[in-house]
Amino acid sequence: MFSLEGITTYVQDWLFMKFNPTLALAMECVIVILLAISLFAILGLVLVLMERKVAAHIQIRLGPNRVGPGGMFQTVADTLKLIMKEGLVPDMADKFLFNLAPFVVMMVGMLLLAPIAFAKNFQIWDINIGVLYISSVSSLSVIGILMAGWASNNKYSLLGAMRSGAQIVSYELSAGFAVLTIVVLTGSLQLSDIVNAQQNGWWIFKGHIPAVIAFVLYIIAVTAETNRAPFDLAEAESELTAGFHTEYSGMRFALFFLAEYINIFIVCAIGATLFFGGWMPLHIGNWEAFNHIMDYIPSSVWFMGKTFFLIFLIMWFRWTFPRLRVDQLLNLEWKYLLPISLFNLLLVAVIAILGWHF
Amino acid sequence: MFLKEYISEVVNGVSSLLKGMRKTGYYFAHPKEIITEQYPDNRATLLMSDRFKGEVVMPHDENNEHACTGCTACELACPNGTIKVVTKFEVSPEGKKKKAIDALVYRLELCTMCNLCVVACPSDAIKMAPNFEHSVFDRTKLTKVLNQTGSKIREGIE
Amino acid sequence: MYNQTEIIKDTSELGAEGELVINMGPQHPATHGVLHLVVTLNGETIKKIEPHLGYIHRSIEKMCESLTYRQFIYVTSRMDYLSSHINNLGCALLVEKGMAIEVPDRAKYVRVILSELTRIASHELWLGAMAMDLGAFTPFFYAFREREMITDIMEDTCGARLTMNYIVPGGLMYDIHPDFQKKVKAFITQFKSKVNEYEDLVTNNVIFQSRTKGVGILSAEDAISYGCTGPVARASGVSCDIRKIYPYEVYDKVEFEEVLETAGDSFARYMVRVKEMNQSIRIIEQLIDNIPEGDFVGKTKNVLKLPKGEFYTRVETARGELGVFVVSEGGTTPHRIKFRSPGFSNLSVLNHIAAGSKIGDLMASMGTLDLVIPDIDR
Amino acid sequence: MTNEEIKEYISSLAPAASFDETGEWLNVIVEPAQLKPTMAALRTGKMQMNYLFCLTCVDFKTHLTMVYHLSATTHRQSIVIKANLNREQAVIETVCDIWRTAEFLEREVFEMFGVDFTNHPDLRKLILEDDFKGYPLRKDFEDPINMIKL
Repeated sequence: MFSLEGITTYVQDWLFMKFNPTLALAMECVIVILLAISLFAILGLVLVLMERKVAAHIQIRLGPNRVGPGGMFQTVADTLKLIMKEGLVPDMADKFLFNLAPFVVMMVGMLLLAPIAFAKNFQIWDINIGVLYISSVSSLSVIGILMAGWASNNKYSLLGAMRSGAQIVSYELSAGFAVLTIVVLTGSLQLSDIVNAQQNGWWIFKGHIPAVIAFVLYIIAVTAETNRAPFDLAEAESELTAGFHTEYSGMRFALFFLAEYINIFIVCAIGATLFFGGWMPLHIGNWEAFNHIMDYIPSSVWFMGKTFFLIFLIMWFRWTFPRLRVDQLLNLEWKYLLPISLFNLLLVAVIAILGWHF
Repeated sequence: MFLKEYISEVVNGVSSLLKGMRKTGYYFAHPKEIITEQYPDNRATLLMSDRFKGEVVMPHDENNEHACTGCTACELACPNGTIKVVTKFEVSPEGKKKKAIDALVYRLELCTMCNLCVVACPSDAIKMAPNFEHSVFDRTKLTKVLNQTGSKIREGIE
Repeated sequence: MYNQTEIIKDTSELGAEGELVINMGPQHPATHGVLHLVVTLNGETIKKIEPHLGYIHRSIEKMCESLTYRQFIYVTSRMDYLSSHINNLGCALLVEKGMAIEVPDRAKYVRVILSELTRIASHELWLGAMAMDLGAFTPFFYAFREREMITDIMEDTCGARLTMNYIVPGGLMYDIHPDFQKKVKAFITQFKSKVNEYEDLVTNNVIFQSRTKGVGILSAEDAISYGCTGPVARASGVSCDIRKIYPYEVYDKVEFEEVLETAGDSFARYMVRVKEMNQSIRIIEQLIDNIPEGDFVGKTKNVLKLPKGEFYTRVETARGELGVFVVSEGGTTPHRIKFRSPGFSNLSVLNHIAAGSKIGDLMASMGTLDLVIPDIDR
Repeated sequence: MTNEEIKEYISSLAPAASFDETGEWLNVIVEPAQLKPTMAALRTGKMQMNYLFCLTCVDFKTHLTMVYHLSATTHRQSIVIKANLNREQAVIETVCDIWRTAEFLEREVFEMFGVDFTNHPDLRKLILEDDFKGYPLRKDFEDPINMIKL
């Protein structure tokens, strides 16, 4: 059966056969880095195009349709434009921080790629504290945004960055609690364990009510964490023109833009892993025939399908809802999401102890 | 009850959001509702209303004749000085002197398409045409002479 | 490098300790044009808003002093470009009143139908733009789909989509298009079937409601004192519909309700406009089948001369009361003309209703004031 | 109230006022010094004129005339108050503490006609740039660059 698993083992065997172990490991690292960077580039292009197409169809428009068949190369053209644009640095800005900020945001995205299982046995680093690693690293991106807002020497940027700081710090909590419910159900922080625990059914089905509530909370929280509408206060267009990246142009702006989409991809990939079984095909109890048919679909397709479904969901939110106000945003977290997720965690703990889940 | 209110608030809020998502989801799933007009491509089938006020033109018939007597009513009616009528005296074969237009200069860049000149014209010599693609590379090209070269006034129009 | 104190000579512009002065506009996504607001902030809270106008001031009042009574009507289309037809109507009414010109019934009916269509088109655009101010992009396109049908009707009959100039003193410039009634009826059917979309997407949306309810509250006394008119004042419970109080054309023959709300907040202003669209549909439905046959323009002299004196007319535009005040010396051009534009008075209330609220509330308050900048600047 | 009653009432407020009934509404011409008390009495007295719907100035070449259109939301009766000002030294007291809408309208008249409103809280240019010279809506205003004579 075609699978990414075969390719990785083949490459690894070949490298270890030809070279000594240290060199082989170094070469593997280079390959992984190259793959990660190219995945970034491709994901950026695909997701931006997807966003524009989804937005267009929701808004009864056609969307980009000039460059290439069906507008396929529109984002490539946009990228070329952004690369060729002059990157302006405002006068009296803190040049070092100003230049550093987009890279900080970008690096956080790259670090988060490590524990994600893209397919069966296709994972960069199966760390045993995977979930903890994800929640700790993902909150680093706020530093990049604060840096950008402060260094720009622009009042709009500063306001946007401050909003973003308050927002990410608060929503980190309920995202963490939503993830914890799955950890409670699985009993492990390792992502491969979590995926394997969903062999005979995904958590969203097996964990029934608390898992569904956790999933809803998780989607809301990560939408806020990635600064997407209806929580896009950090770059609220009608209020702060472009928020923290008002002063950025050219390639630096492109990095922020790319990082936004990479972050969406990562949070959706994690959501898919936790609630929808990652690369695990859809298995229903003891329907052997059905399960076998599902197994024939490659695990990478399952993973990507689930992730893109969640991405679509988040895009759907963006093009439907108005934006919240800054105090309502914090109200929503502290008065609604946090109590509900605490209660949900209690519920899930009871269920896990009594073994009420399937 | 506080808890009851709290729960109903959450449920109502979420259901109102879902209603909105159902609407946008409907449009996403029904590409037939798309209303985009692909303008430069659909030029051939683009329907402009026949009354659309795009520019002032002077219709000429097949004998290269127009109906303008050079009375300057349009020039007086124009609020912006868009139209300038340059008249000359034509000598008819019988030796009678007759006023006629030399040039009806129309400056498109000043025109606001208010249609007052067309209403003012006593002999219906000018009218509005539905052409709206006016962009040119040189501003001087926007100053047009509406009567064609060698044209003359149609017989019987005073 | 130069230091900051050299650039900013007048430090009073910087605001006091703990204050942040930001210039919102003249190019800003939410000001819908070239409005310049100097906003003094304390964190996220607004302390003071000071509008600076004039970025699109064309001195229409001065221009009109050199235009004849036939010509000056077209300029008014450029004031409040979203209700240009109603502006034109106001000016034509003034000339007709001053010279006692008889207007045929057919022209009156068509003028009113087109006025109401203009009002719906203006409110549709406002609805989309206001939702966009609050961060919802999609309703804009749905609203524009219906608005497009109106502009098509306008294009067929008036020959222009925005700056119509279809009205001349004494009637209409030319007769209505043969398809006019059919198209208007098609629009009414379409509008009625789609109006529930706004309710799903905007009105009932919990985020939208929490963004607008209790935001930018304007009391009835303040609304009158600030000279607010139109939906802004009606949302505070001030009855000020010129169509009801001083009926012009055939508004006294049709049945419609003056929409009044009492809350005076942004949501009330929103609801007034949405309900007003339905009332406009009601007016059109009553008139569209009953357009009398006959002339479309009354008899007028070739050269219009207003007698010496002062004249004032008012019409209800989509934004409120438009007053046209003309001082005539008896010539062919006005001696002095003053447009009492609804937007100017509605803007003056902005500091009053938005001070003390958050930046996000400013968008809701400003959006529901429905500002059209050329109308304010003239 | 009939016009006669209004005349009587205003005469009691401002004895020097003259009246003109040729137009649509009753025109009252008061002395500039008398304007403020008259207006205040019209707002708070038995007339209850709470709605100032138009405030402007007219340049009659010999003098400037301030025109105030007043109405009430209760009885809907409108009157016009006028005050003639000297062109060289146009000074009048503000009414923006009576009707808030006057604040912006008076700022507009200030820059367009050069009328100085005493006691106005914030009399600055609203529409024109700060260093603009001249009063554009006065009849003798000339701007050879931006004004095109046809």
